[in-house]
Amino acid sequence: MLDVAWARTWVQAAAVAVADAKDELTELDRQIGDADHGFNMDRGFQAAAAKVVDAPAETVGDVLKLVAMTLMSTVGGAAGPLYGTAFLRAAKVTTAPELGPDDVVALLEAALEGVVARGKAAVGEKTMVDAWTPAAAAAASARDAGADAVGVLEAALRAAEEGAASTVPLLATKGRASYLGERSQGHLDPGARSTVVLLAAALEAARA
Amino acid sequence: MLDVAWARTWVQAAAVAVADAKDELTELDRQIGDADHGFNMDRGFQAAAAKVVDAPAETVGDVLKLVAMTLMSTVGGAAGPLYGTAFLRAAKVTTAPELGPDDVVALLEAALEGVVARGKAAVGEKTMVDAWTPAAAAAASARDAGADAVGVLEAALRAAEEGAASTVPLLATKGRASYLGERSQGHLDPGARSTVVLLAAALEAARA
Amino acid sequence: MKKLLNDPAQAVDESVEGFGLAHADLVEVRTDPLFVVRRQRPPHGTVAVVSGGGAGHEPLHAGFVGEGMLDAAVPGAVFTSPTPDQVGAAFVAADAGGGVLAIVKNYTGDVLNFETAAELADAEGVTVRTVLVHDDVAVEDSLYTAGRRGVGGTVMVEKIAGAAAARGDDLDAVAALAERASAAVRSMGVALHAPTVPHVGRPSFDLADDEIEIGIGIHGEPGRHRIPMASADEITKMLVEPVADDLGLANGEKVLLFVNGMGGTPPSELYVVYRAARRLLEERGVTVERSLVGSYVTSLEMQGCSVTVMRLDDELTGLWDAPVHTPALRW
Amino acid sequence: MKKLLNDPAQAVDESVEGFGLAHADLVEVRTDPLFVVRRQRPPHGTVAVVSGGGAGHEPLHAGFVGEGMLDAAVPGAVFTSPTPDQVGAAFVAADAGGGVLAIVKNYTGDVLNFETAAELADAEGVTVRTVLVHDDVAVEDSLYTAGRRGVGGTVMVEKIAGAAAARGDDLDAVAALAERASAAVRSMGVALHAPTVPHVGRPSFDLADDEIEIGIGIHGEPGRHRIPMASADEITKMLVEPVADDLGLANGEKVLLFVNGMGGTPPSELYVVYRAARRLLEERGVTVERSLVGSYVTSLEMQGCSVTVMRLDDELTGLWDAPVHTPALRW
Ligand SMILES: Nc1ncnc2c1ncn2[C@@H]1O[C@H](COP(=O)(O)OP(=O)(O)O)[C@@H](O)[C@H]1O
Ligand SMILES: Nc1ncnc2c1ncn2[C@@H]1O[C@H](COP(=O)(O)OP(=O)(O)O)[C@@H](O)[C@H]1O
Ligand SMILES: [Mg+2]
Ligand SMILES: [Mg+2]
Ligand SMILES: [Mg+2]
Ligand SMILES: [Mg+2]
Repeated sequence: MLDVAWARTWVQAAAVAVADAKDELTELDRQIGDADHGFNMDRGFQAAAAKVVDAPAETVGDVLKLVAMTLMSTVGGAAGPLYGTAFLRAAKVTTAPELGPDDVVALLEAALEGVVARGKAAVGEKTMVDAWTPAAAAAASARDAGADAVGVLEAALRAAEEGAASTVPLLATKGRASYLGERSQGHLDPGARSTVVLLAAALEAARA
Repeated sequence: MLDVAWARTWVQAAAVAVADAKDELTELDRQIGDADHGFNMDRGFQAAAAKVVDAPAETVGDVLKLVAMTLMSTVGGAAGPLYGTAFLRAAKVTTAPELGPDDVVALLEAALEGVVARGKAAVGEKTMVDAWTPAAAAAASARDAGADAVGVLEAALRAAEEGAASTVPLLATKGRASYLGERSQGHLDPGARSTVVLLAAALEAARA
Repeated sequence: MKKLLNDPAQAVDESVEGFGLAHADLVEVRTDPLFVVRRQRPPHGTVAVVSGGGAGHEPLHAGFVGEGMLDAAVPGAVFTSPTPDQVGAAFVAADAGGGVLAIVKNYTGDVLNFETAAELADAEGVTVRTVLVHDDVAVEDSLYTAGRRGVGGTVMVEKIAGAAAARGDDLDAVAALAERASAAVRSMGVALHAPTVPHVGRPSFDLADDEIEIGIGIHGEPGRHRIPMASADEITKMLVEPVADDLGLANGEKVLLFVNGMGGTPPSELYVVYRAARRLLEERGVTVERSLVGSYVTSLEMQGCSVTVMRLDDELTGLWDAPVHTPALRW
Repeated sequence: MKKLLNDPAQAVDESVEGFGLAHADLVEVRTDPLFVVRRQRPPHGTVAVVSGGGAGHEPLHAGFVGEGMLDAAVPGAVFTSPTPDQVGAAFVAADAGGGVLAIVKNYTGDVLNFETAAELADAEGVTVRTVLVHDDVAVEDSLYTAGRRGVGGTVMVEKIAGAAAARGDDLDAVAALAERASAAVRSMGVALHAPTVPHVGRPSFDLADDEIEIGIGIHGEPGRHRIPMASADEITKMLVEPVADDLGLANGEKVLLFVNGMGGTPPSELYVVYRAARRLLEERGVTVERSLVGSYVTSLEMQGCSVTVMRLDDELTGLWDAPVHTPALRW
């Protein structure tokens, strides 16, 4: 049941998953960026998890808003405002007591819109947009095909994983990796990878 | 024959020998000093050799004085004034057209006095004094025992070699190595080693 | 990795605290959120000049807080741009009623966080204008990049803006001069050895013992290409020529030449580079009218340097010469 | 070894040439023999303050040539004291009729070469008085050493002497104040990574990845002991305590605290050390009245730092505060 309890569990699971992925994300960022993505995300999600534990929240949206504000004030870098805006927009469309398939699609679409509104990247520029875009699209397809909320999340995660993998051959044209020109090719985008980690945590929380 | 031609040859031979020993001297100085002794000596003796080639000189003393002035203005560090003074003092006692056994002893004793006058080190302080002192003493003994000028030089060289070797276990109490305290033990003193190199060149020149 | 640090997670806070203690006559350090602000407030109505960015570039930016340069500086985590709440708080604290000029190095993170901060400050009635620094010619300025990075030229833009504010120019005028400085300045850098981010514990990129990296940024980002080690004169040529070409420097022009150390390079080497850079400029008929040599925009303990050239006109020269009294720059 | 150099044998000459070009408003570089002298001559009768030593410690000494500090500086080869002809020529050039105070770091080489130079200058009618700097508490000051080395405290002695000369004190008075500063100052340093002398091509001593060397000098001499890597707070304690103990600092005393970078250490780390040093002094009831943080007495690109403490009285504080205008120190 994707309710406020799920949202809280998601944040805790995300904090654990990001901590586990910290070195991996940092190493990816070391290759084509500035070696801080794992630390930025970890700092943000530890803070978010600590906040969410006993903050009052009635809806999924309340939790996501808290996450948004915390990420905004603790992450910094490019990822801070991008994920902050994503969670803020997602919070606005998740005010129902329990999220159905439509709500999950709306959450993902709003998050994607938030990332694009702030970062102005399109698909194929080797950013987290390459994970969020197929995730939102696959979620909509799954919903249309009759999947339940958890099934929609599953489809989104699978598509995000593929989307992240698709960034490897790409030449970066947004973010810090773009400074590398052709040398950015052959590497997984760290933000696309952290998107996968967050969606996997959402699914894990839904199954818990 | 230890005449002005010998003195010129000595300086050329010393320049070659110091160049060959440059890395060795620097490495010795790296271990208990500041890793410049080979470069300092090489800079000085290349300059001295260049000067001596066509400078007017009538006696051994004239050549040694030229060497003294050149070392003084090119070597720097501790070794510059020490060797500079040694050669200057030696120059004063080598005004004969050809050096006999007595003159060689006088040369070595004057050099030693010059080093001690400037550096105020006694035997056993792990400096070049530990090579010059036995060299001068052995020279005097050899002369007393009837050796010729070359024989006196030979004795001096052998004693200098032993004197240099004797510095290995010593604890330095003068110069830069003294900063190391007990860690100065177990290393050959670079200045004692360069003294041997210079005396070996003198003997080589005498035999050439 | 060996560094003079305690807990890496506390390194920025502790360093800024020490900085505040050492320069208490000039600056005040505020915490929660963290930023540095001038102790001596400028006269009411003066434009406040504020900058910031990831830590690890010291003395940039906090070292330039003081009379005639910055009114506040906002350090983020190492190589990570500060957050909007920090920046917003600095905007509000620095504002003296004349509005705020924000000088932002062109990185996605800095741009996004300062943008959000400007919205926060606006909500509190503080007007913020932003000028981007994007002087790094190593990055192609095209649709295919996030645009040129801001590097060494940031010092020039901050000095010019601060001098304009100190003489009483209004926000439009200060912003216009900062833009003019930004448009007149170009840089290019080289790394001999990459920096090590404390929490990462290994160098940001790997260079062989006989390789150097041309066109590096200041965040341990790898550069544009890697070449075998070369002489200082050769390396300087690889930095000066693209800078001079991009500026289109012509015979008879006057410039400011800034040779910047990356944190792990001693002054003696910077002066060897300065000598070479100056010769190359003079060969083009360009006169070096003002100079700055030192480690002002660092990348932790990276070994290497950058060369920055700013085209001068009388007004920019005058503003550069105007008095400045900060921990890192003073005349 | 990777350095921004051309021919290592020319590195000092080229670096000093670049320095002279960059600071032509303040200094003049003379060659054959090489030394640096103030461009603006002081009034006739003023005491000239001259220092020098091996290169590789920049900005020491040439960076302190200018108003209110040094009148001339003499660089030797890297880590090698300059020769008597160089030093003697600088004495003669700097003398303004008031005699010369020579500030000599206590190393056998410097002492011997300056001694000979003083004889040369004397022969030309220039009176030279010498003050030794021997502030390094890492070296036992006993019959069993060449005496303590001169390190970071040299900056303080040069500043105090220069200020005394600038206000018109005569040679005896300037020498007495320099002696007083020298007696009031102590230092101790640490290396995380040894420097590499250009013509040697490998580090001056070998440190494992988890080792540091306590009590190092500034010439790549190994230190007194080697310990496992520790935190900045712990390391700072190992530097501050012997310094404070040796000075015999008591509750209520006032000091100047100088945290010096060794060339390869970025400012961010120096401020972490400054913070720790200041806490340790305050715990003793000692007040830090003046501060200096930066890389002023370097050892090529050595990584590490030193802590210098000078006991202050009103006169020393006043002389420290007096105006100074040099390439590396200005207020
Ligand atoms: N314009 C953009 N739009 C979307 N995502 C972006 C953009 N720029 C960067 N990113 C994402 O941010 C990630 C880097 O985040 P992070 O390392 O935390 O910030 P920084 O680049 O400031 O160090 C990239 O891997 C990429 O996915
Ligand atoms: N007081 C002294 N008396 C005699 N010899 C000394 C004295 N101090 C140093 N030396 C000699 O000088 C040598 C070092 O010379 P060098 O490396 O050229 O100078 P520096 O120590 O200034 O770098 C030592 O190995 C030692 O033999
Ligand atoms: Mg990053
Ligand atoms: Mg030596
Ligand atoms: Mg970053
Ligand atoms: Mg030496």
